[in-house]
Amino acid sequence: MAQEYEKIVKDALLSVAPDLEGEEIVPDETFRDQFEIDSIDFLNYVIGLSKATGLDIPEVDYSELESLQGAVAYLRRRKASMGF
Amino acid sequence: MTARTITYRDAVYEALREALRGDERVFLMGEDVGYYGGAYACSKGLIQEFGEERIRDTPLSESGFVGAGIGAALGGMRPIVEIMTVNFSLLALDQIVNNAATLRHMSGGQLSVPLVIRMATGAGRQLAAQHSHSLECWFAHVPGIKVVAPATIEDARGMLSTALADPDPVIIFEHATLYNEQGELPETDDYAKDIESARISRTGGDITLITYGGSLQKAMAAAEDLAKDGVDCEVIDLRSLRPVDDATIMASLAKTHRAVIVDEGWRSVGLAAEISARISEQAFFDLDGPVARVCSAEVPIPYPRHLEMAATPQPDKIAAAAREVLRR
Amino acid sequence: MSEFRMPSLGADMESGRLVEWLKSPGTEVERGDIIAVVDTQKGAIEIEVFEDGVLEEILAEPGEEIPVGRTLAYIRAPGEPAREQRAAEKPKPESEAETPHTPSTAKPTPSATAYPPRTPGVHMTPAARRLIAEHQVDPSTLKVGPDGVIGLSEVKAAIGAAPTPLEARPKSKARGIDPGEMRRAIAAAMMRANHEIPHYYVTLTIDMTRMMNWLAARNAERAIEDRLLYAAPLLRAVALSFAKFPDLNGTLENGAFVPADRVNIGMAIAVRGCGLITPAILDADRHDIDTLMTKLNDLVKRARGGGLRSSELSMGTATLTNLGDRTADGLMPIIFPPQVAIVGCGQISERPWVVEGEVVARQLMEITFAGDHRASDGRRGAQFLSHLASLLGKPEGL
Amino acid sequence: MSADNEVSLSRAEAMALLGQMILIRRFEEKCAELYSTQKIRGFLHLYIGEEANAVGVMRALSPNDAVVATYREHGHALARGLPPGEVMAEMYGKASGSSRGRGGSMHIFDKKHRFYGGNAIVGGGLPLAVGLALADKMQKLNRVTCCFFGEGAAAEGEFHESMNLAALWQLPVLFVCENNGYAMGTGLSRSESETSILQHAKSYRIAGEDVDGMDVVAVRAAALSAVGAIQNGGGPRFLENKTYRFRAHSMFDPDLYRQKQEIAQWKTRGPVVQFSKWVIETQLLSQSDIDGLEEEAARTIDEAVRYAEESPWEPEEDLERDVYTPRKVEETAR
Repeated sequence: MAQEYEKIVKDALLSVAPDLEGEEIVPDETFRDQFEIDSIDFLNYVIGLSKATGLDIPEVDYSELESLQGAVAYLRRRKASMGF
Repeated sequence: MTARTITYRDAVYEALREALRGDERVFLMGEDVGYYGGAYACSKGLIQEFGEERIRDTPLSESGFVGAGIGAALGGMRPIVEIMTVNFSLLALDQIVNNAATLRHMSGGQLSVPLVIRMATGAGRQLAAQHSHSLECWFAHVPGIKVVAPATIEDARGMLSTALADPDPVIIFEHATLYNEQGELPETDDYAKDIESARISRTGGDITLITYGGSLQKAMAAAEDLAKDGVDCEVIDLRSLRPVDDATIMASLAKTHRAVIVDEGWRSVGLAAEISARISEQAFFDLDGPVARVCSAEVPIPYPRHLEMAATPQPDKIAAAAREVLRR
Repeated sequence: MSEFRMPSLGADMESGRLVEWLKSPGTEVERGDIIAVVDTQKGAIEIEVFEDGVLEEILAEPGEEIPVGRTLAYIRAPGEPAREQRAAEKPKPESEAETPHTPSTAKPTPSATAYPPRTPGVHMTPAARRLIAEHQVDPSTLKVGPDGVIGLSEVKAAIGAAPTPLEARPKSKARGIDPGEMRRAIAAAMMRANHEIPHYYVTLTIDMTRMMNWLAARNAERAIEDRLLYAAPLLRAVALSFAKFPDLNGTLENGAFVPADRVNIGMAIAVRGCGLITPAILDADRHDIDTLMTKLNDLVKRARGGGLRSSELSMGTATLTNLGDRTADGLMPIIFPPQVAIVGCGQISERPWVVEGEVVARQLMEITFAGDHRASDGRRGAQFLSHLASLLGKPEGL
Repeated sequence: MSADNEVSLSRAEAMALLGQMILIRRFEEKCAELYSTQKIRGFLHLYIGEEANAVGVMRALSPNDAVVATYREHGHALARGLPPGEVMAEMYGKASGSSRGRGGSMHIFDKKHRFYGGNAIVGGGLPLAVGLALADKMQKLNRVTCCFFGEGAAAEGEFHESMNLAALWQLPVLFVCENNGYAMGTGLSRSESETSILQHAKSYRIAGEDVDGMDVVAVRAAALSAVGAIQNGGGPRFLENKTYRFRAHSMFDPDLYRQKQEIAQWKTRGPVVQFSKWVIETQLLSQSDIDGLEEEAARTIDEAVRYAEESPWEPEEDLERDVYTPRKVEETAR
């Protein structure tokens, strides 16, 4: 199941920054530190996650989605609370 | 608005007739303009209407009767002198350059020469070198005279009255191949046309074709040909060869960045060279390529048709030059 | 049987009107006889026949306008039997009669502008040089055309402007922009601007707390794709301020300030790995915040995808550069020539701030206004910032 | 053609005079036909009716004398001995024409025959003739330059300037004015205050005489005496040959300015008609001689047309050849 969430996060990120194709992502480091993602990119990334998972993600949760590890953990938690 | 289909020759005739009826001081003078009706039949019927006094056949004395025309203008008349073709004007160059163009300035502004000279010009009828010259640039070089080239029916009809109203000498060049051309002349009560500005005959954005007189239709044909492969030409009809309407030219260059000048005169020291120099002075930073010139080959125009065509600007050469400037 | 055709009677005669026949069918004719009269522009001309025989049949009627070369009548040679039945005669096409067997001029004409080859090396056209300067493109980064020339098409390809219909669409890279090229182009432009423009700087720290709370409340009621970033209201406030200060919104052209009649705000957008490009949002003062958000989003995508329009790149009247959150507090921006002003915003961060005499934590943003001293002075820049601050202070008013 | 003309004419001379006039007449008639079928283009000015002048004067000139003519110069070229085939090819514009096809009907040149061409500018040839004669005088070459022109030229400044120079410097030039009464569409009385062109010449102290331009024997006699006078250093001479063109000024001229009877009346005194009658009356020649000359002329002209038809066009690549003399002098291949 973790792989599935990881793919969703990577896909959302690539849709915003296609040039990151094939880049190594350090799981516990924020995307902004690794890849110069700015606020507009981040917003579109979050929108991508929301569309892919059907979850509505409030602004206050944004900070949890800033790294691969954090985002996967968040998705697993939200899905679990929905009885998946 | 109604319009009539008439020939270029009819337009010239109507302009002459209107001028003669409108002002007693106006009279027409030249070789065979009277009983013969004009070498190109532009004044046929005028002598029957206005009589020998105002439609004056002259002996073959170009220097003589052009000089006399200048004198009559000084004396208060408004002569229209017809030199059969620019080829014979060489015999009257002294009178035109040293008298007509110079008297006002040289007399400290006292004397005025309100004279109009009309001449046929250009090649295209296999008349060989001595009868096929295009020497408009010789006259456009001289300060003190205005030089115009009516390329359309409207201009052939409308330029004469403006020229006659001008206190200074005006030379009107009518390309010999245009007389038979037919076209629409919109009905109006005032046909007068300005004689100092150029006209955009075709708007376009990719390249500007600049030309005048007998070459206008060739440039338009080249533009149609180029349109087939997506090149959108702007065609400028200079109409006035002195003064030159720089503003219209430079505005077009600012848009298209590329220019081809079509001039039936010879390339060296010609009118196209003058226009090209003005463009490099005023629109240099707009240029995306050298200004091209399509002129007559540097040869006396030969008699055989295929050599005359080879020697003079043609639509295919204009299109080829445009493609070169467009780097395509 | 020989055909008698409308003769060419002059160098520019294309046709003639038959006035009358002077011989009737069946009568004898001799070489040199006048057979008919034709009217031309010059008047009526008698036309002669050039062989002996009998005028067999007349094809044209008086009054008809007949092109040169068309058959008018048949002449039966003496002693030739009369033809009972005559095949329908197709009139000979004029063109063939008009220019008998002159050689075709199909040979390729020598190049109309045949000049000796250019001096070797790369040649850049004047129009190309001007576009490069306007868009701060580094010339050394440009690709040279196959003919050794860098022209408008080459420059337009490099700055990603919509190519004019003429140029073949340039082979687009993944994102259409060569990062190395852009880096060098920006460096060259910045160097020139910094060197030539006498900058002055004024800074102001602005309390953005009310703005951020207002945004959070808005976003809470909105679906995720409609949520706003503070960049949108910030852009609107900056645009409205430039509208209020026309002497700061325009360009410097050969030493004289020319005020712009529109407010087009150039947005500094980072293109990963390449650096900054500043396409403008046109008439930014006339759009509401939601529209500006959509335009911003679209602009960022196109800037990175190489799809910017040349108008966007050349029509900016002033520029806004926003570092964004978790970056730095403040910056000293460089003006983009030929503009005369730029607004630089640092990150929004929580810092101590005095409100009604007490020190409290507030979300603060440091804004720096850089102006061209040839067009305005520090005092004017400071007035601009205080007006901007008042707008940002009342987000609901934007 | 006064009957008591005691000039004795050899049979050979009569054959030559009549033969050339007939050749020119038929050649010009053929040209009119070829023009109507567009084989000949541009302008075409025919010499029909004026043949006696070229034929008569040329008899008095020697091969190394020079001839300058006008755009109505086909007859002069043929009378001067230029090959009919080359003249016709030039009318077609073919590369084998007298001027490589570049000049056409109005510009026939042939250096071998010192035929310095037609000239389309009225009066344009006169100063050239004066110059050729000046060169002969300065190089002490006993040669004559003969300059043909129409009475229309007398209105041009170049006519008066040339007359004066020739007289002032006593140059060996024979001026032959072919006065056919009309300068293009304008009759002489409407273009000249003094309609006697000889009178103009006399005002420059140039000796000369009026000649009946329809009488080839009279023209020949006047030319012989004028050339003789020039050759023994008598300075320039002037002949005003009263003549008439039976055709319009050029092919595209409705000829409305001349009365039909006037034309008909002159035709009765046509040079060919008149001389033919005289040689028969004086039994110098027989009708079969005349028929023979007609057949020979017809053969020559058919041959000339065939030569012109089969001659090549000048290739476009040669367009700019001969604008300047080539650096290394190589014979420009005919």
